[in-house]
Amino acid sequence: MSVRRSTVIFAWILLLPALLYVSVIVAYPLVDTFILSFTDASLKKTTKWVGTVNYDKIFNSTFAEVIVRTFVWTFFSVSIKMIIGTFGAVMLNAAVPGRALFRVLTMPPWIVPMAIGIFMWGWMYNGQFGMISGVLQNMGLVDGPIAFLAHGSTAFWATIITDVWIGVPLVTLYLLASIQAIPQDLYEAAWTDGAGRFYRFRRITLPLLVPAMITMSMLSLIATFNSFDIIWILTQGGPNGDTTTMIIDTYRTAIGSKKYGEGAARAVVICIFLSIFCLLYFRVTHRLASGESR
Amino acid sequence: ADQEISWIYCGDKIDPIHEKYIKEWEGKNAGWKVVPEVVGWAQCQDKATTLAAAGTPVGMAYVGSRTLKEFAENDMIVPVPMTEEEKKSYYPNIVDTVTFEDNQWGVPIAFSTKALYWNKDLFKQAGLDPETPPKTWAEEIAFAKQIKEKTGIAGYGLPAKTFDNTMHQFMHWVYTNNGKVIDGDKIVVDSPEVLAALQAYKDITPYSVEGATAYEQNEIRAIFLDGKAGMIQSGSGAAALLKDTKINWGIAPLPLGPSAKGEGTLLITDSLAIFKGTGVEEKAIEFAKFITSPGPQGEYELQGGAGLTPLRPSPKVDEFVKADPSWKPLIDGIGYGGPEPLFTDYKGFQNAMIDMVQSVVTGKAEPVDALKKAAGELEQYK
Amino acid sequence: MGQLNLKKVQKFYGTYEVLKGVELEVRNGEFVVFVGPSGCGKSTLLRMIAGLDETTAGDIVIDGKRVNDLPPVKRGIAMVFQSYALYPHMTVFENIAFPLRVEKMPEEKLKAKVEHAARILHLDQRLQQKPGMLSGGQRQRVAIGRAIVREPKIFLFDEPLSNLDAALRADMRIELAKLHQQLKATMIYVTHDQVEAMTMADRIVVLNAGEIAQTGAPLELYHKPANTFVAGFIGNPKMNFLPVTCKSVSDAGVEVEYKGQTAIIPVTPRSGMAGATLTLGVRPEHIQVGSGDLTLAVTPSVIERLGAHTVAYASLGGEGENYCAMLPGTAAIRADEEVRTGIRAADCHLFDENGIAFERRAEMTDIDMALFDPAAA
Amino acid sequence: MGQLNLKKVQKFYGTYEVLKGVELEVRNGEFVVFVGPSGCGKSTLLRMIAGLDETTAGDIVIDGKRVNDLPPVKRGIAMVFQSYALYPHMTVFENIAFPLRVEKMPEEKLKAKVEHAARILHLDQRLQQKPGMLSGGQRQRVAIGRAIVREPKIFLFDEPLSNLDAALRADMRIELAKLHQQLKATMIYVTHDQVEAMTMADRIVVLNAGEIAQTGAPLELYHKPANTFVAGFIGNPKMNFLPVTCKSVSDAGVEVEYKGQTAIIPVTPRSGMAGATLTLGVRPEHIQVGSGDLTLAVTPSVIERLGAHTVAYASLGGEGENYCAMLPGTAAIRADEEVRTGIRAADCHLFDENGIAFERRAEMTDIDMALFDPAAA
Amino acid sequence: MSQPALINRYRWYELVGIYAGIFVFLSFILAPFVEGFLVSLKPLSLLFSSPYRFWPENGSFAAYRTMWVSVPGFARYIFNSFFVSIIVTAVVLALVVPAAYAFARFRFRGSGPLLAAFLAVNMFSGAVLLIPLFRLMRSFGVLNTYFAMIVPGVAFLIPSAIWLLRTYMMRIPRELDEAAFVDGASHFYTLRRVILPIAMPGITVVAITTFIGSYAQQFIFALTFNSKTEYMPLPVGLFAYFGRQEVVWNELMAASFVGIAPAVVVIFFLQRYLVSGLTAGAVKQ
Ligand SMILES: Nc1ncnc2c1ncn2[C@@H]1O[C@H](COP(=O)(O)OP(=O)(O)OP(=O)(O)O)[C@@H](O)[C@H]1O
Ligand SMILES: Nc1ncnc2c1ncn2[C@@H]1O[C@H](COP(=O)(O)OP(=O)(O)OP(=O)(O)O)[C@@H](O)[C@H]1O
Ligand SMILES: [Mg+2]
Ligand SMILES: [Mg+2]
Repeated sequence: MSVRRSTVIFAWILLLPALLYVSVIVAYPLVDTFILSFTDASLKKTTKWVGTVNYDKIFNSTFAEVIVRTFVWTFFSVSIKMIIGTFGAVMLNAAVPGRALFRVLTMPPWIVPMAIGIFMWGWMYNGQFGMISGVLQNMGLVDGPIAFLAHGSTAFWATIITDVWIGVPLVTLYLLASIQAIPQDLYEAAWTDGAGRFYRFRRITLPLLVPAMITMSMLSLIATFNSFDIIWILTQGGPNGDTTTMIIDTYRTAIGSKKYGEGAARAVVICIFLSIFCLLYFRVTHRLASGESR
Repeated sequence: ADQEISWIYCGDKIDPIHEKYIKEWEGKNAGWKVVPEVVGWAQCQDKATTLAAAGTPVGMAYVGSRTLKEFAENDMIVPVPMTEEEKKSYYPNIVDTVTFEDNQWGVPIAFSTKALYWNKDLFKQAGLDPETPPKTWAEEIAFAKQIKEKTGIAGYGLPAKTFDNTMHQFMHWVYTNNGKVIDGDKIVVDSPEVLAALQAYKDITPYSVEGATAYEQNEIRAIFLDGKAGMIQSGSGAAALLKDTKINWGIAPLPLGPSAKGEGTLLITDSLAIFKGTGVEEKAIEFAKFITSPGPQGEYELQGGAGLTPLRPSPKVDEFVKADPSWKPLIDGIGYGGPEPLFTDYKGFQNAMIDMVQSVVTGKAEPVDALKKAAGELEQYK
Repeated sequence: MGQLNLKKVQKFYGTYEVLKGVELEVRNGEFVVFVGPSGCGKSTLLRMIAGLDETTAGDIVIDGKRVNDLPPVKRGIAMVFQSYALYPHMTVFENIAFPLRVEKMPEEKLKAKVEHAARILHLDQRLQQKPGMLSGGQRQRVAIGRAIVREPKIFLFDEPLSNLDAALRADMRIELAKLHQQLKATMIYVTHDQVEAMTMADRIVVLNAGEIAQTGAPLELYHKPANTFVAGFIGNPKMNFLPVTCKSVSDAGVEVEYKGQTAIIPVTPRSGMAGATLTLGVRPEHIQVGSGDLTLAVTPSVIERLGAHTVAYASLGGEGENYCAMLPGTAAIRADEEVRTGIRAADCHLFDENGIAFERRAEMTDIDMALFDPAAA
Repeated sequence: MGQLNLKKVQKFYGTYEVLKGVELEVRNGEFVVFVGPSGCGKSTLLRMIAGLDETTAGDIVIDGKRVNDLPPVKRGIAMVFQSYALYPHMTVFENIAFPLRVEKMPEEKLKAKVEHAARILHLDQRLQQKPGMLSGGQRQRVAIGRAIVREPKIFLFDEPLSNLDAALRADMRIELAKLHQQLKATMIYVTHDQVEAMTMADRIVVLNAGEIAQTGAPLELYHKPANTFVAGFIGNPKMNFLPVTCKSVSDAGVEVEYKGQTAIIPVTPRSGMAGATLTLGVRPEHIQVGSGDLTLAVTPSVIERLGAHTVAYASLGGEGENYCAMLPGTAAIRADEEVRTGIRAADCHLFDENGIAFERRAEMTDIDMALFDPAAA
Repeated sequence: MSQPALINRYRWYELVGIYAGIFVFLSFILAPFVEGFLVSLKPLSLLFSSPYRFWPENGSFAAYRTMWVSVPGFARYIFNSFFVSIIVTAVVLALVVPAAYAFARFRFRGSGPLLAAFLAVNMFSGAVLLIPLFRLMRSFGVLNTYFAMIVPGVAFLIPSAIWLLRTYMMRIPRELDEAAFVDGASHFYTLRRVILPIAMPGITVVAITTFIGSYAQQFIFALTFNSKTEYMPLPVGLFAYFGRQEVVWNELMAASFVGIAPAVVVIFFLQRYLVSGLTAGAVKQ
């Protein structure tokens, strides 16, 4: 007993600094936010307890639209990140000359301050002076300039692509590392049986990458759901609110309109959504991971 | 130790003229220090608000005058009453931009108006008289159409990005048609005058730069500078930049709508707001008035290129306009100009206006419906 | 057909020569085992035959065709990996079916084949399980199943049993032997387990530092090792080596002297040997208690009683040479008590200064020569 | 001192009872080996003795003191792990010195101790290397060195040799035995290798499903297994079991019938056995070619020729019972050719319906009884 | 170097395919940088000109010179970023290493939910918590100091660092701890002398990711909690190139490239570590 208890005590001692730190710096504001969500806090000096009024307001008609849009946006962003990340990881895994350099070249989007990366994309999307529109025009593929951020549908995808771009390096690196952890003998066995490169990828690499992809997509899901800067800098949620996600809406309410109470309620809703999502995810992960250990 | 007046100063660095006058004031007021904190334009207003909301207000901050009502109603700033004499020193209507419930809540420090710029080369190419700018919306739309059809280049630059400026640009149209958004406490936006403006937006969009909703004013201006737009409405800054290009350009008062009573423009001012609860309010007011007094202010705003319109008439301004006639339309509009509407939740107001404009520009809604919808929304922000 | 020819096969890693010109011919249907100390190049050679590693020089010929540049599948080989290399995400069925899926075999035919293989390997009940749920032996069989369905000409095994525990290993050994009889395919098998090599092989190839030390039927290597390396490597416990002096050479054999005793070892003599220092080899299991043609009194320091037999370890003189005897049953000897041990001259092996064996003669009649015929074993 | 007492030691993982009340007494200086099938709880028991796993019920007593709640170091034990658990970032010296550093032993004394241990283990030349550069056997010795310097009362080993290859394993076995003689400390050793158990143990503890099946000296287990489990577990190849019928019981032993033949097995008889179905056990190494007290004609399906002996596998009748004989040398038998094999009644074991052995009598005189005395072995 | 194994030998069309794939992939990754770089080369007056020309006329590196003049504090911003990031990394490691070890090794009541709770921290974005955080920072009295950026920065980098390091530590064989335990080492001694050195590659990876997270992405906290120009980090400093009328785009881009150069250099030398450390297999002895 005593050995066991001293172990548990030691574990808590190890955890305590990080735990204390996070509770003070994050948990406290979290609780504060939670309490705030039941008040009419704003710039006013006095705040009143208003019960669930803020929550009632959330579920008006436009917010439902925002929720749906957020899910769609997140879904596409995470999926595309996974697809491009997997593609990149597979390409960078190939034993070809120069791959060390290629790997380094994958990382800049991750290293550059996010705002700068987004500005660069803003340039790219610019209809008059940007690279994409310019190149398309020069190649004669389109007649006039296309302002990608001007139209609801293109802006929606443009913000997604920028989000993908920022998230892809980490996904790629993680998946690359996971690919390299797949035992070489599986490939040799498949090759011996005549499986070609693509077949090996489809039947071995891909399925064995699934657990890593799940982990990564979950981490990426949380980040994407809360992705703020990209949309804010590129479109501020426009045009016509076509890129307004929950976090943008929350920011507008809380920081823009200074309705701290309402904003806090929205933040709490986001957290609840994410928690449900993560729980589901853990379930799925668990099922997929079982019975596959070698 | 010295008592400090903290000042959130928007921009990349302190203007040397301000620096100079801060020194001067500090010299005259022993024991006082003005501590400016430079914050980028994009974040500076939010920062002042956050600090105040969190309970550590700054002494003074550079804010858009449209926020003053919100601050005042929330008891965050102190009034800065002006004497009649002070009021008179400004161009007409300017004091209105900081006035609410018969009190002044800030000291104007920056001012901008807009005028119409046109590209004479494009006019010529399109078979228009390069020396005749449009005087009415109808002409403006017709010219834009002709340019677009004849040259393939956009006739007009309409900015409609999700950005405060989109609301401003639209307000210019409202004010050149004798419209109003709010009258006292009444939302009067759903009027024929405003509807006409919105309809004009809809009409000119096909001849405007593709993707209006992607651009704010500086981006549209850049397109104009590149010769890729026939007309834009812009402030004084454009003139300064145009001088460096090969473009033949002209500047004229903003074209008028059918119900116009005279030239008009939106008067946008930025003010120094004095925050409540710092203990140095008195001295801050004193400093704010000093730094915006005719001397320092005159020096500051007439540097040219900064895009500022002078706040007060003065012989120096007249001289200046004489030397550079392109200033004339910018100053002439002041007389019939209107202030930015003051709302308790001006961001909410701004977003509603932007939504309205965008839904018309993108063809998502008819002007009538968009206007109705906006009018309804605005009720909750006043 | 599954006939394999290795012609002067060489392998370099950088400048390091792992295989130094290996020459080998494997008949169709033969079961050949590669043995040798760790790092001698067994796996490398096998992987070269498979086509997994490149051949630096020399030819690999299968059924008369040079296959150096062909990928594994075109060589008609199948390989069973030491780690099994089962696909953890696929069921047993899919694992076995994998090579057939690659060939795009029609579903029905595929199913029949997989089920046939599963029956042979007693895996019928496991087809829907994943490898993670199987025991070591079952996994092993799945790996073999995957090799079987391809109906390759040549099976390659790299230490397939080394991950299993002793009991399972014994069972699998027998199953593999049966499988070989059933399929009659050529099999090449790498192991460092003596028992596996002796029991399964038609022919054993002993590799030493990248070279073939000897090739032969198991008992041929046991009874007639070509050199000290093979003599020491085959047999457990290891053969005892005694330094002897050659006294004379006659038709009867070579007369050697060890610590004053002489004995005539019945090997084909060579001339000019008198006076040379030779090495006498005798297997521990050929040492008896009592006297023999050579009699050694030793004091065992360690006695290992295994029930079925007793192993005694002693040191011979100061030279640090170890001497080991394996006596049947529960021999009445004790540690630290001197015992007289006898060696029959007929059981002895004799090697020259270079470690090359003299051809043994005397005991040839002892052994049923038919046993050398692998087909009969 | 290193005297260990296990009193009704139990271990539950959740509701699963891994150890079911183990009772054991280990004398100071004794070398005890735990054997048993995989999953029977050997490692668990060892880890409980070490203090790494908690004891659910019962007492662990070392030198008269209950140690259940003491951490390992206070129990005076040292443990050598199967994986060696060497610290990869430390030199051999630091690895061995680790326990002394923990005690904050003065540098000089520490150095002397480590070097002494290194000398014993022939690691003097390796002290500045890191474990990654060592061979398996050397790593093993470092792990032992780390255990030695602490001078524990009891050494615990969990399958320390299982990662080594056969030759190294044989060497290390002998070295460990010597070490035991040198240190005279109590050693408890877990293995599933028969040879290790038989050769190293003063006493073997056979565990089966969390219970002790039998405790005894190696040869005692070999010659007098208490039940079919131990009989089948000890000895390789496994003992053959034949179903027989008890005909009669007399002073000479029990008369049994197997397929018409009868034989009197010299065991202490029990009454009321007549007519019962018993199990006759005979070890493969006790079967001869020719006839015996019982003679069986069998057709071997597989013959394994290992040089030193030949193992034949046959099936007895349709019951699917396997029959295995280990014949000395190169026996003249062939697969698929019938051969007569004889069994001596004196070599036989007899078990009742519950698998409990009858006490063997006849062969007691055969074995040097002194060998049972572990001190003499 | 030896030749690639046969299985990795590519036919010419496969090579073409791979390089084409890498090209497409890297084009996507690098295109914005190309755009940004071209912008940095163009004189401000030519920035906005059509038709689109890939290679700028009159391109020059002038912006790389003038950027230091127009924002004199820029070198200081880079230094601040480095300084803050190094401290943040150090503090994160100091907190995370023990915590990750506890999560990796010990099962105790509440360890699962606690781990989830740590992860949940990332579910709230910092922007939403700004005001309560501000009050907190004020009550600590750390506003307008380096700590104003360090303190919240650390908190939001802890969760993912714990997650990564825990995964790594779970691969260290448990016997190493047990062996030390048997030898009488205290838990703390074991952590310090055994686990820490072995986990070094994993710790390095966490250090790198934390450093980058802090170096490049800390914007909002710096902006809100610090008012002193001399403490501003790089991302905020970059906004100094935003004037009221004009964004000095060419200098902004030039400054961005200059600003990330130190981090790129660091990454370049550590990339091998990064890839292998992320899932490095069991510790080899
Ligand atoms: N990729 C490689 N690069 C360099 N040397 C190698 C490589 N692969 C193997 N070797 C070397 O080649 C030699 C033969 O290796 P191989 O794996 O064939 O030995 P082995 O006989 O299979 O040994 P074991 O019984 O331990 O499996 C070894 O010395 C090894 O170090
Ligand atoms: N942490 C655990 N939780 C639940 N069951 C366990 C745990 N550890 C061991 N067991 C179970 O206890 C039993 C005994 O395990 P133990 O490791 O002692 O076996 P063993 O005799 O050492 O086997 P082996 O020879 O394979 O090492 C096994 O059935 C195992 O599944
Ligand atoms: Mg090998
Ligand atoms: Mg075990």
